[in-house]
Amino acid sequence: MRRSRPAVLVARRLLAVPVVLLALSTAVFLAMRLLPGSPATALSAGGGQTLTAAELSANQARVSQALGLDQPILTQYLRFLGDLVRLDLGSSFYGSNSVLGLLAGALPATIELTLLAMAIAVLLGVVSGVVAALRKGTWIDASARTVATVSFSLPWFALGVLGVVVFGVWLRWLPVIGRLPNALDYHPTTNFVLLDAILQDRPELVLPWLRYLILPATTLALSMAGFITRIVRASVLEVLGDDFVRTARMKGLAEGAVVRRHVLRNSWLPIVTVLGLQFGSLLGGSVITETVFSYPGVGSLLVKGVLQRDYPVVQGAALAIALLFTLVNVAVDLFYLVLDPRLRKG
Amino acid sequence: MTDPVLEVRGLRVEFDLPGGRLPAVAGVDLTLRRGEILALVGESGSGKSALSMSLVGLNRGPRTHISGEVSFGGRNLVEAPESELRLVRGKDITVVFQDALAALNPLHRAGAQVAEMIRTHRDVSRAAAWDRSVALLGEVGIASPRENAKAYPHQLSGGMRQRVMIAMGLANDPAVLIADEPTTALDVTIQAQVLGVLERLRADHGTSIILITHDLGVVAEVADRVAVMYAGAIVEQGTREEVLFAPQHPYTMGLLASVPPVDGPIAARLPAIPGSPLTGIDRPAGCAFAPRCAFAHDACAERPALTRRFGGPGHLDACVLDEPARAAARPEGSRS
Amino acid sequence: AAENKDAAGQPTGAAGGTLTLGIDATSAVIDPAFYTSLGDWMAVDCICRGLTFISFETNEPTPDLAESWKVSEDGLTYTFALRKGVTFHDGTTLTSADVLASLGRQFDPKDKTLPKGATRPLASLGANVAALTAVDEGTVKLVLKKPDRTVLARLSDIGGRIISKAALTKYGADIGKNLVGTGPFKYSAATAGQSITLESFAGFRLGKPPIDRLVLRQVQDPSTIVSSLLSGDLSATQFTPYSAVGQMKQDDSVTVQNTPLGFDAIMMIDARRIPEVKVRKAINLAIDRAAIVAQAFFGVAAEPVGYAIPPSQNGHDTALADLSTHDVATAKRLLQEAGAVGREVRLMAASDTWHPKAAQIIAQNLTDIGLKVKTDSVDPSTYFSRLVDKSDEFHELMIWERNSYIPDPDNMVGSMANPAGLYGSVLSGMDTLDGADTLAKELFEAKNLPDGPERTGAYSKIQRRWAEDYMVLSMLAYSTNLVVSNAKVKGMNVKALSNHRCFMERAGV
Amino acid sequence: MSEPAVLGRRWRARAFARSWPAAIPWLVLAALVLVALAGPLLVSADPVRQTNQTLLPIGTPGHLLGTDDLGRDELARLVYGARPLLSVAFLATAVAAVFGTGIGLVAGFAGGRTEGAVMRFVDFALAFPSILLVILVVAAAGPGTVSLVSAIGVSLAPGLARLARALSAREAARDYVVAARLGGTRAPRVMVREILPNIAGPMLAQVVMTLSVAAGYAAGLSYLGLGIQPPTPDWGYMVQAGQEFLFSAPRLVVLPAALTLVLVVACNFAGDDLRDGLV
Amino acid sequence: MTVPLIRAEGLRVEYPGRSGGKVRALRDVDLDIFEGETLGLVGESGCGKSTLGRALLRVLEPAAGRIEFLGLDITRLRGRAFRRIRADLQMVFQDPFGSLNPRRRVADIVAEPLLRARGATRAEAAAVAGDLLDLVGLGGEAGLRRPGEFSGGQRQRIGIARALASSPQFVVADEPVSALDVSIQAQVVNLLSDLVRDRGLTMLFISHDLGVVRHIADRVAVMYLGEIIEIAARDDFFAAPLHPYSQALLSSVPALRAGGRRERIVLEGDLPDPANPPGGCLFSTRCRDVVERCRTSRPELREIGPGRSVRCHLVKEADS
Ligand SMILES: Nc1ncnc2c1ncn2[C@@H]1O[C@H](COP(=O)(O)OP(=O)(O)OP(=O)(O)O)[C@@H](O)[C@H]1O
Ligand SMILES: Nc1ncnc2c1ncn2[C@@H]1O[C@H](COP(=O)(O)OP(=O)(O)OP(=O)(O)O)[C@@H](O)[C@H]1O
Ligand SMILES: [Mg+2]
Ligand SMILES: [Mg+2]
Repeated sequence: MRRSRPAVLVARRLLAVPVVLLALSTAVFLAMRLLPGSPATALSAGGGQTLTAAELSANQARVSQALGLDQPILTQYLRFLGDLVRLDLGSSFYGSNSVLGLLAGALPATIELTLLAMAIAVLLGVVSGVVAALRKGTWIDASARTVATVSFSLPWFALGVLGVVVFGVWLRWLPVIGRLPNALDYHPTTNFVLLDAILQDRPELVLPWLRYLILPATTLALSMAGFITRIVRASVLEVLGDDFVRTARMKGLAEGAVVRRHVLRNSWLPIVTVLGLQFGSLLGGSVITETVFSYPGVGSLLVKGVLQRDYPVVQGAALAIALLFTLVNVAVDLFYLVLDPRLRKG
Repeated sequence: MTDPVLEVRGLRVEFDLPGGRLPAVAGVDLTLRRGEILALVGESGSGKSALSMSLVGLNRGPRTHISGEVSFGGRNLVEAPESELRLVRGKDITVVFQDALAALNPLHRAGAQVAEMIRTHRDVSRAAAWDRSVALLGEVGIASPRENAKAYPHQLSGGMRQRVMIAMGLANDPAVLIADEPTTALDVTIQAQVLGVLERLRADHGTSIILITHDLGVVAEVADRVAVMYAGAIVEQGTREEVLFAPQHPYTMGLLASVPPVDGPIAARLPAIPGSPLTGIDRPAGCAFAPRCAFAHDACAERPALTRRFGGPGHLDACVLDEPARAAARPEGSRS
Repeated sequence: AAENKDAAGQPTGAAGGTLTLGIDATSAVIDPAFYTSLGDWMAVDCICRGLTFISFETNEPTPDLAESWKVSEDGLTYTFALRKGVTFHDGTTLTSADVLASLGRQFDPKDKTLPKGATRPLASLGANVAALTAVDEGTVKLVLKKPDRTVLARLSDIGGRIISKAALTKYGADIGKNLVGTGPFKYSAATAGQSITLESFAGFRLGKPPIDRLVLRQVQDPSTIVSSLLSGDLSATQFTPYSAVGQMKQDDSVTVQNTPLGFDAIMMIDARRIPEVKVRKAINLAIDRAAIVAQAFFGVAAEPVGYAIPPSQNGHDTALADLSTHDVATAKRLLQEAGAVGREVRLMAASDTWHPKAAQIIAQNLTDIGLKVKTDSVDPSTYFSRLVDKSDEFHELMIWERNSYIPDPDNMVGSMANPAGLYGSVLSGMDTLDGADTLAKELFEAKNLPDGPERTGAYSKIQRRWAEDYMVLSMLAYSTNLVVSNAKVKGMNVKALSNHRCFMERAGV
Repeated sequence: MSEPAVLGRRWRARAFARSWPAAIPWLVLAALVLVALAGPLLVSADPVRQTNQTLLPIGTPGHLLGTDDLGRDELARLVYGARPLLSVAFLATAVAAVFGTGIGLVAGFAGGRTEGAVMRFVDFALAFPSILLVILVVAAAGPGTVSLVSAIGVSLAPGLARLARALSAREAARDYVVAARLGGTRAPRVMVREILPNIAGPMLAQVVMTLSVAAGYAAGLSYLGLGIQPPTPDWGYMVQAGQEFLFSAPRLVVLPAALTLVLVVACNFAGDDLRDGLV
Repeated sequence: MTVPLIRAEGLRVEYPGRSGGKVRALRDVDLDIFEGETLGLVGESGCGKSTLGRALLRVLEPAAGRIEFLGLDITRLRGRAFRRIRADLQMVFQDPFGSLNPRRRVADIVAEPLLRARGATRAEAAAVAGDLLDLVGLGGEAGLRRPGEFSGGQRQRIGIARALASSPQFVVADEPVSALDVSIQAQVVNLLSDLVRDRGLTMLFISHDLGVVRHIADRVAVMYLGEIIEIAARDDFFAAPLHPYSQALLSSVPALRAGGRRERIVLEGDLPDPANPPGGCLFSTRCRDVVERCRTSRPELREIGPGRSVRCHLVKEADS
């Protein structure tokens, strides 16, 4: 791999963000408009009214006009871009909720979910990956690898449904829908519950929040953990074969110190890259998981938007997901700088 | 200069490979004396590294079988448990590896890597260890050691990295320094610098050095004694003068002859040893060099011991040829 | 259960607590003039009440905000006397101005309080309104152009709900986020895609509801609905998948409510694509409705013995049972006569709830009589658009349903048999068939007859002609939205809930 | 996608399935493919024929695995249901392999601007949860084998392109490629004859893993109702349809779900095995 | 003198640098290589030897300068015309492992240039390949095997056979023996020098190893930081190198000589970073004899005797 200077690297990454987002929103814009079914039709017929055909088409025409859907696609697209430049994501066709407002509510929920999932996955994955690598060739290694491969293959929908049935219905240990119990009367400030618990001095929020979060987060985390196990194992094995590990042993360091000081820290580099990339698949998984758990994040916003043909919401949610992903990867690049002096200006 | 620091008897190192067991070191006897530079020469795969790593158990593992005796300070290191060996490694016996860029941890500062070596074996403060490591870097000839101690390995040049490795090797004033091809990756101009450092060390600290190399020129420059390895065994051993300028073994002779010099007469053709070195699992029962030796005969079917034959008192070889045959084997270009 | 009807209010359930209902979706915009989801309209139900009220426990419009009304001889003028001393959630008192503002915005497409894209469900009534005036503070007069006996019923529907004029003035088109009515619950908070939270209103006309809080929570995945009912995360929902009925019945922690069969499961046949009435009849005769009831609805349904009017409504007439029989032999014969054996027919259905299963059964039935069937299952949001697109390639046989939002035969037959209506023209192309136009006149007359045998007879006549002459609508079953509630929940109006109406003023947890 | 593990070394396949545990996934895959190809010859029951003998339990004579809610033979449905999933997964993987390898090969070989542009695009494609785009595309184009295969295939191609680019850039820097150019071999031939065989091993391992992702997507899409249309049996759709009977007849979910899982897991283990076989 | 077989004029090669800038690896090199001679090219690692070799063969596109082959400018030649010329220009590589495609049979590897560049038929190519493999001492049946089954020295022979397949006139041998064992090096050096002599080849022989260069080369060129700093006939050079760097280089070579050790000129410091070279004479940072002028003005490569050029301000005085 060719290495560039870090500042250049990060700058290039950041400069690419708008390009990526533009391309993405164009793709989503087009895909949405290619979908059969029009939001105007759904809105026009709303609520099981007794309509004549003439009334329906009149409604359709009026609604289309109100939503700007009667314009040619190019005009719609240019207007969409113009709004985008002004950071105006428009508002939902269904009611005039501003998309930014919807995202402000949903994004923190998704970030909480994915971060916790990531944390669980990293913990499980790193521990089992390191142990498997250090015990390479033993039954511990073999079983860790098998479990990892199986868990890595589990489809999210199956896992989610299973979790709901087992923990929510059979055992009744955990709540299965939503984000917080209604009785708590939560009025978000930042919509990050943990942060709000501190800001609003409401420690009683934390436990219920965790109880609601743990099942969807674990669902997401499990398949990711399998993946991380594999990566970590491979990475640690690779580092274990590196010459400087032999140097560390030559120094007379105890094995524990060798692993801690030399192996693990060096193994992080490839792991972190992969984690950044995997965050994308985690976001994809959150779309499904949020739907299964009726969890109010960007994923369920997006799915609902697609189902209702609510173009502005879909575009906004897709942008948010892509932005989140890109930023995480920029963060990974920055993290790299911290971790790897070879990338710093030398 | 005569008391032995390290004595190796019947050392065997074998690796389990998919096809069987590879005898990388097939029964080696060797003595390292105080303050001497002993050069271990041989071609790639002849077992030089395997031999030296096994001295301090650095290549121990489930697929490695080490047997024989390495006596150091009254103990047999081959049998010593890992916990005991750890105390020897880095303190009494240290190793300088060939590829310094790979052998240094890319994420740690040069000075910190030297300091870690110190703190592993001595109870000193972080700051003291750092100061000492700066001093050591100065000692091995790194310019402005205070700044360069803060550099990461990738920021140093090849020669400087190799010196960091050497400084690390010296950190605890070891009795034995094993330098595994410390200059092979370096240019001749830089190689000259590093060899200078090694020589000075020996002079200043009285460290015994095992210098592993396949460059006979390097041997000629710095070694006191030389052991020539072929296919896991030592085929000739003696002082530098004896081995380089009065070689007894046909392999040593061939090797010496095949190196074109930078001065003296130019041969029309280089005298070459036919065939190629043994590296596989299958080894002949007798002399390993016999298949390439123009003078091999029936007696070579048995493995010759390494003993004194026609050389000086300490000049040993493992060849059954008689004196005239050896004389005939000596190629024209050979300097004697 | 003994249910409290006392206006003074002795709640039967324990006081306090939160009731959580599962809903299909919410966009957090709660406005009678703007349809976004069934769930949002359930919130309108709770917040706003209209001049009249139909509880679905009976089908008669009863006085609500109008204490009484007078209808003129010619059936054109309705004079409503408003109830006195009814307070809105914002503290204002109900007057005729509120009524004029609330209904007026539905009639006038240019009204400033309408959100973008509002469809005004009362608009079609508005087309028939000559004048809406306030006689005085407490009296409102509505003058129609043509008589319409269903006005009282339609005013009880969502579109007719009364909003505080003060609030309308204050919030304008944002009223959907600040709805103020006179209902038992007042708006508290709503988050799009998540939930709507309502607080009980102490000043409710019939007394403070027993529960403190009503939460309408969006739950979309069928298996999540089932599991959250079982886990108690949901108190009740009418969106329970039919397939869960057996399991729910076995579980003591939940109650499967026995609700009236109020919706029609139907299959529209496009006469433009299948022009021979014999073929359309053969298709109708081929359908094994018993299998659909058992396998698509898991028994939560009945065979459609009264054609399009379900048993829960006035006008249900079992004499029409022969219009929905299963007769394979005749079907085959008709097909043969029409020379249509082996013809390919296309069938489409939405991909949710009972639709795909019914489609598979019908496909099998039609195969059995000698047709070749191609099916397409379509995601629900696309489905409606394809239904109203008469050029769609699968626009031959379409599985669909109709809920009785207003329990009047006009709401079912009146809308579906009207050749100019959506069903009659766009969906089935019945308007292209000879003599169909006269159905409109017959429907108008039947609509304006007083309830009773005569009206029933009129509707039966219309339906027989509709089915026998045209057969563009094949009835599949009567069913209901399956209401399941937590065993602790008492006092809900489950009949209303099964029709997506949400009257929770007597519910307790 | 643990590129690091593959990238570091040069590959030589020591063959695959070198031990009996390693042979299991291959046997399983072979068995599944066999069932998909020849299964219909083995079962006599009609997988779409509805009867009124609904929800018969496992072990009923004549219906080894019972019947489903519409009285159709479950064994027959499972056997026939293998084909849509496998064919979509295999075809989509083939599409992804051809495009991904092709694009990556050219990018890695050409280097410079071409490479930069291609990789920018690939990064962009990877920057978005692909399952979502697949859902959008399939929803827009309508379900069907062609749209499924192309949507899944195209969405999986970038991942393979990345690996192919990295591998081929590494190979392109090797001297044998320079030698081929010096010998007058033209670029396309160099790519196909010199580089491709040298990246084929790691690519193949990744392709087998990709097969598992494709199978997961295909099953997921038909689970969402965007796959093969009923009544044609299909495992993903069977899971979704059977979910209604999770409590009363769990086999209707468990059997197709387990088979899907077995397929996906087998692909992953097989890919692992291939990768381990590279030296 | 006659027209050189290969002439480079002002040849410049730049690589993309780490921070977006350019690293100049070849600084306007002028070089003539005459028919039938072997030119040895020496210098420290990273000084640009391989770059020069590859640029001459147009494996690398130069940023400036021109390359002539028998007087014909081939710098911008493309397509069919270039492919024909290319067959005359071949290379032997350093890495015996990376330079042979492990997936192809040896016979195919050797035959490929004949098929592609010379348009031979399969049969012809196969015959020639067999002969070549014989010639390099492997035997024709070796063609049926793949490179993985050969040792390093044997592979290098295959590489040589391939380079000779298209009967080139000019061969660049880029450190062809440095990856080989000492005892094998001699075999390969012998093979190469025999072939060059027998076939009248012209060769650019790149090496670190001054001993090998002395053995095989007719003339020697020394590079430093992308420049040629000295060119001389072999015997002149080894008898008395003129450039201070050449002197240090030669004296650093550890020699197998009995008795005491040689006087070494130990150079301080390392090769400067090509991305920011020093001003003036590029060697001025490490030169023992440096004077003020060296730091400010850059010396030219001056012809100071027949066939002998040096790039140093001080040489005139030092020489005579
Ligand atoms: N860990 C190991 N596992 C298996 N085989 C090994 C291992 N280490 C070394 N060998 C083999 O043992 C033999 C001797 O290797 P060794 O590294 O000692 O050679 P060397 O003389 O140091 O060669 P070089 O000059 O290339 O460093 C070689 O054939 C090598 O392939
Ligand atoms: N592909 C490349 N990209 C960037 N820089 C390069 C590249 N190849 C070589 N360089 C740089 O160009 C300079 C000259 O390299 P070159 O390989 O020609 O040196 P060399 O004399 O052949 O060295 P060696 O003796 O190590 O083979 C070096 O500084 C090197 O780092
Ligand atoms: Mg070694
Ligand atoms: Mg080079």
